Amino acid sequence: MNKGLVAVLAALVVGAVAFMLTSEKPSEEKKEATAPVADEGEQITIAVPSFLTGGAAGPFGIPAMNGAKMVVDAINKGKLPAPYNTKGFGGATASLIELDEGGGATKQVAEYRNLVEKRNVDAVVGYISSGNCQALAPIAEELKQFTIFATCGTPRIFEEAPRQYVFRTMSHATADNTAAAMYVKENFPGMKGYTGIQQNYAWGQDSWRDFDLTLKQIMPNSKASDNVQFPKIFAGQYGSEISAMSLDSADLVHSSFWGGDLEAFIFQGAARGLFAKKTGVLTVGGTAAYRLGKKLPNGIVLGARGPYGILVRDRDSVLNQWFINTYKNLYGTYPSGPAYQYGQAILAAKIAYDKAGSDPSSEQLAGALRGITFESFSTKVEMSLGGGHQAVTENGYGITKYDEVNGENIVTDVKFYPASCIMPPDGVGSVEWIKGGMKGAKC
Amino acid sequence: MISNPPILQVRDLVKKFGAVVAANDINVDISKGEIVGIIGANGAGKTCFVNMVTGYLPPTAGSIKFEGEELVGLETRKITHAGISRSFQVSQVFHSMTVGENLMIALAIANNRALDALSLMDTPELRSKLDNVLNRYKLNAQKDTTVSALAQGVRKLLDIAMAVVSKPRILLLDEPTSGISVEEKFDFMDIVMGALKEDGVTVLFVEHDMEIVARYVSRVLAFYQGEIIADMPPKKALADKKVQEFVIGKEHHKKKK
Amino acid sequence: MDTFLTILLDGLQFSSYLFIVSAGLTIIFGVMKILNVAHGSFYAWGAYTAAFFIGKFSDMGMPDALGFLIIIAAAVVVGVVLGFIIEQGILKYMYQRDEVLIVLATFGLFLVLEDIILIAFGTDPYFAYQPMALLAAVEIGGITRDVYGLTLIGVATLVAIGCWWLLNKTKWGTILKAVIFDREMGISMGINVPLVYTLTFIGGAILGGLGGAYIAPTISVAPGLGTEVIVLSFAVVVVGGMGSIAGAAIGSLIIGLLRAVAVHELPQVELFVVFAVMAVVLVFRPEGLFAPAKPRKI
Amino acid sequence: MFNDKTSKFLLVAGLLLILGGAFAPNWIVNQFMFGFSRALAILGLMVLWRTGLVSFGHAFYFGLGAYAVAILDIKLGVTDVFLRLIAGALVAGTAGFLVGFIMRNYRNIFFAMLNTAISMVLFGIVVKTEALGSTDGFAISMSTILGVSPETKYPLFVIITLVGMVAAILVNYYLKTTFGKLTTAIRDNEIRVEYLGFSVAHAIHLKYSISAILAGGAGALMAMSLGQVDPESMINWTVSGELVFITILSGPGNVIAPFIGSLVFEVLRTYAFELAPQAWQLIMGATFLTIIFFIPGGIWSVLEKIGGKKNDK
Repeated sequence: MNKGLVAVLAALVVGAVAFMLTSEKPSEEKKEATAPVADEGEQITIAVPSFLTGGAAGPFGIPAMNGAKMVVDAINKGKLPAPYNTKGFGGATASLIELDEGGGATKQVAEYRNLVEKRNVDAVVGYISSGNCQALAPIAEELKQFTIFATCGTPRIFEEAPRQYVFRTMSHATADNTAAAMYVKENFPGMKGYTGIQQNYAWGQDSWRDFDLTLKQIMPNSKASDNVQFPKIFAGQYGSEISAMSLDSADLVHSSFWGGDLEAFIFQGAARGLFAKKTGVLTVGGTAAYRLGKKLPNGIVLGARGPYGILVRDRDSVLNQWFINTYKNLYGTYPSGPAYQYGQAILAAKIAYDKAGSDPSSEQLAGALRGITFESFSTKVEMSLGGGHQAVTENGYGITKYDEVNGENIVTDVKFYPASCIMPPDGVGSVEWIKGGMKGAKC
Repeated sequence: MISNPPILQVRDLVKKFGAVVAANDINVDISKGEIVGIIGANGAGKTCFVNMVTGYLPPTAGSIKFEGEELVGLETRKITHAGISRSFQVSQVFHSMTVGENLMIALAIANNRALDALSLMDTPELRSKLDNVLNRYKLNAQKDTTVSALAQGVRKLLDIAMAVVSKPRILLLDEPTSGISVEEKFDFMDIVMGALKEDGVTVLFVEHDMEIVARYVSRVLAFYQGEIIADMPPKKALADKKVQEFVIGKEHHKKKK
Repeated sequence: MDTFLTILLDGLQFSSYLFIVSAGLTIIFGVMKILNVAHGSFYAWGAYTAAFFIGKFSDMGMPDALGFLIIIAAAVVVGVVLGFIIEQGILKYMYQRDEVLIVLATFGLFLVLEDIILIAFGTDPYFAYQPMALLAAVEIGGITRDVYGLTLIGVATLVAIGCWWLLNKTKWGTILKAVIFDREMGISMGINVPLVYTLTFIGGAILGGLGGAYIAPTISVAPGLGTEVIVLSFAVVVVGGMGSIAGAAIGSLIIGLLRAVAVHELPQVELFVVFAVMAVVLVFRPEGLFAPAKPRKI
Repeated sequence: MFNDKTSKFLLVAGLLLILGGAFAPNWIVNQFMFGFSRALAILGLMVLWRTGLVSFGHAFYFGLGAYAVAILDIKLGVTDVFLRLIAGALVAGTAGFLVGFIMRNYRNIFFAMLNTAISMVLFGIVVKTEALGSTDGFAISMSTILGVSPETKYPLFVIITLVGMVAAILVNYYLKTTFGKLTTAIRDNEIRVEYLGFSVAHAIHLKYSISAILAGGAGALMAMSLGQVDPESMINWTVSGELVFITILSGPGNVIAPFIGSLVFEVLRTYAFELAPQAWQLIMGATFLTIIFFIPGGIWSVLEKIGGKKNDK
């Protein structure tokens, strides 16, 4: 090959790469070691695992990590609004260890052991993937390590076995799907048939099961499709699945997709007119609302796995407005669900530390958090299930609409369902509760 | 010629590669104890013949009988077990091992074909056998040299020694002197043929060098385009018109590559 | 009837995608005997480059039709640059060594390139929907299809015809075939084998980049998208016969169409299909359906 | 029989490690458990490598071993460490023996790729089957030792170390038998081996089965020490890549090498992950390339150079 040609091409590429590197350096790339506060006070280490690589990093992992960093920083400086305006975690300053959640559950187990036994962290707060949480719960118990799961959703964690050291500060997937079913019943009473597309693992399987079972209870005349799609997680292309759903007689499509898969599905579905013909129900759709802008079709039933993100943008409690404004100042966008969820989990850690006294053991921390009720940024959290280890909160849905005036997505017809309406009482498994006609539900 | 019953009996042997005929109806008997030279120009089908006898190439048609037993269809190693061995034009040895290790493996396999996976290779019994082979092939000095560091001639010697340790009754040598310098070639052949004579092995060897053929062989098979065009004692063969035209003449045109 | 037509189109569309991403892999393997694990990185880099510039140019108010040009440019630039750097900078020094070691080297490269993407482009996904939006949608067989997705079939056909023409109708094809059959023979015939290797690797890289660049407008271009592609294209190549273009085409069609049938009729077995085809081929014809001829040693 | 230098070193080092493990902090014991579990698989890959064969799909056997433990645990409640280990090795060994009939006919890149293909079939099946745990995999209960359930992981560490030690001594012995000596011979020249009267296919089949048994055992031990299996970390092609990486990193020089190599890998990964959570793959990949280019003999060759000709440290 001509050497001159090579030189030109090389120059072009160097130029292009330089252009890319300089023009859009993501702001969160900067490694800001969380404020080494000058006081000589106590120090604790909190490990925060989240997706930093892979398809889930952008829509989920990074906002989550941002939320955690922001709240840790504010707590260290004593800048949270009342009643959380005391400095530190039980007075101690926390440093935060960022950790990648990618690579599969087994790798996470190995890393978790390292965190606890080698790096001697005081608390582990985070995790997005249900697969990881399910794998880590028994390990945390084995190592007797105080751990708060932030976002992962599968109900199995606290229904399979009683836990001593593991907590989850948001409600589990059942709430997402019972609430979605109720919202559908209220807003689309004529719905005749429904189908779905879910990722092929615990999260997708559980989500569909709960949604399907609830609809069978509350809308017995609607019919579930035989061809529910379960593509592999991170598959990225859903052309055939969208065709199959388009041909299906169902008039509603339910999906528990999240992260990059969700965005790819919305794109491909919108281009194929899927959401124009059928009502879309996206239980984790909230993260897409700020990111996709006009590319998010109107009329989609959107959830955020609880009262977070776009669903609560108008709640004007001091805590919520502080969260939204601080986040927007720091990172340039509105906080989405994962940011709230991680922030909430960090807040729970602070509450536990504040209550447990100085230099607490994992037992003391667990004791402090077990069964309490606290006011979080956007909602009230009750640690009432799983022997006081599993939170319940309200859960809500809205319908997407692009606001031409402000050039952003908003949700209309937002409705929240109280926790007692959409979650089983303590000691009752989700499946048996729904199958048994959701006894004791107070709506 | 010796009138023993033939140890090797080749009948109507044909090998075709598509349109190319590498063996065209070959018929030949070899008697026990004969030293046979196979000559012919490049592509005449000599190596192909050796390959078929040793089972490396399946013939298209025909039969090869060794002591009355059909060889066609047998795998190479079965033919080795039966008692036929060969050396190679380009020596086929274990290049990252020493001469001693090469021969040890050959001896171990020859000694114990069922190969007991649990027994150590390095036994006193094999060691004494190894010394014997090293002596006979004058490889003592190179025992601990890695093959890749050996001179061409020594490699060929090793190649032949490895073929012989299984005590074959027929040995096929594929161009034993190729790659060996003119000064060394007779010494080399003296070592090899001397050792083989002791064991009374029937030898067939492919050779380009007519001096070697004239000196060591009792009978010559001249190949041309997959056929045997002459089968006679070496003196007669070298004087033969056809042989001169199709074998030796061609040889002189394209000597050495 | 609608279902049949839809399955056919879905299948062809997915087959086309599979073919484009696996053609480069199989060409490189056929000529150089390298299983290039970094092929997934070419795909990812193609997707990122295309998505990045489509977004940039659209923001600058350029016409969306430019997107198609960007896609081709991205594929060529990624292929030429990455292909050239990797072949000349690393692989060139390894041809004397065990070919399996080369696979390992490409595995190392894959790991490195994956993270360089993260560093260069960040973790936020990119969207490059403009070309897809531009071509809008049509009604076929009772459902809406995006025209962009359908053009994939055309692109794959072009790639297939191009490869066939190159191999069978040009002097280059003759040279390639000689090298594919026997490298030593190629050298003794006076062929400049190092140059053939460089150009082949770049060609394969361009195809890998094209796969990513062309698919970019329909997906969320996010980290990790290369990993999945390796698995799929590898499956195609195994089924079709390693190193055979015709094999890659047939392999893509078999897997693509069967998968489409599965998604529509029996979604539970969708992912099985790919691997079931592979398993069956492995048991009955381990060298693949179209194994290229091999030269004999000795 | 076992009185050579390598065996003696293994014996002493193994016993010292077991003693030391009693006083070491948990995380170090963990690293040794993970490292030594994996080393078992590397031992098998090393035998193949000496034969000139590199399998880019041994996660197939590693995964089978791990999943054998998981399925036994979940379906039958088997928790005994020895039963689990034997089951893992047996399942993988049987599979290896059967697959060996195909593999023994292939060499070089085809051998490497066919192994990948087989492993991917298993990956596809596991990922898609809810009964096999799908993408999530299974948690594995603590292993019991002859009916006793231990308080800590230390007993498991002792067992893993002993198993590794015994396996290394056996493989070392095997390499000195005629069969074992054939490894390099086959790599150097298959044609000669056939002409000597020995079946290369049979020899490769045996080595392949041995490597499968070892990889299965490794998977079983790994599953027990981690307490978790999932397809991504046990069967995916990247796992096969890792195994080969460690094999190259270790070097083929000696049966001790896989143990050192696996430990180095474990530590390297732990620190890469700690230092650069977003770029740890880059560190691993770059290390990999460096080893391939500049240290083709692996860590063992470096140790040999440092220690002169004597192969101990």
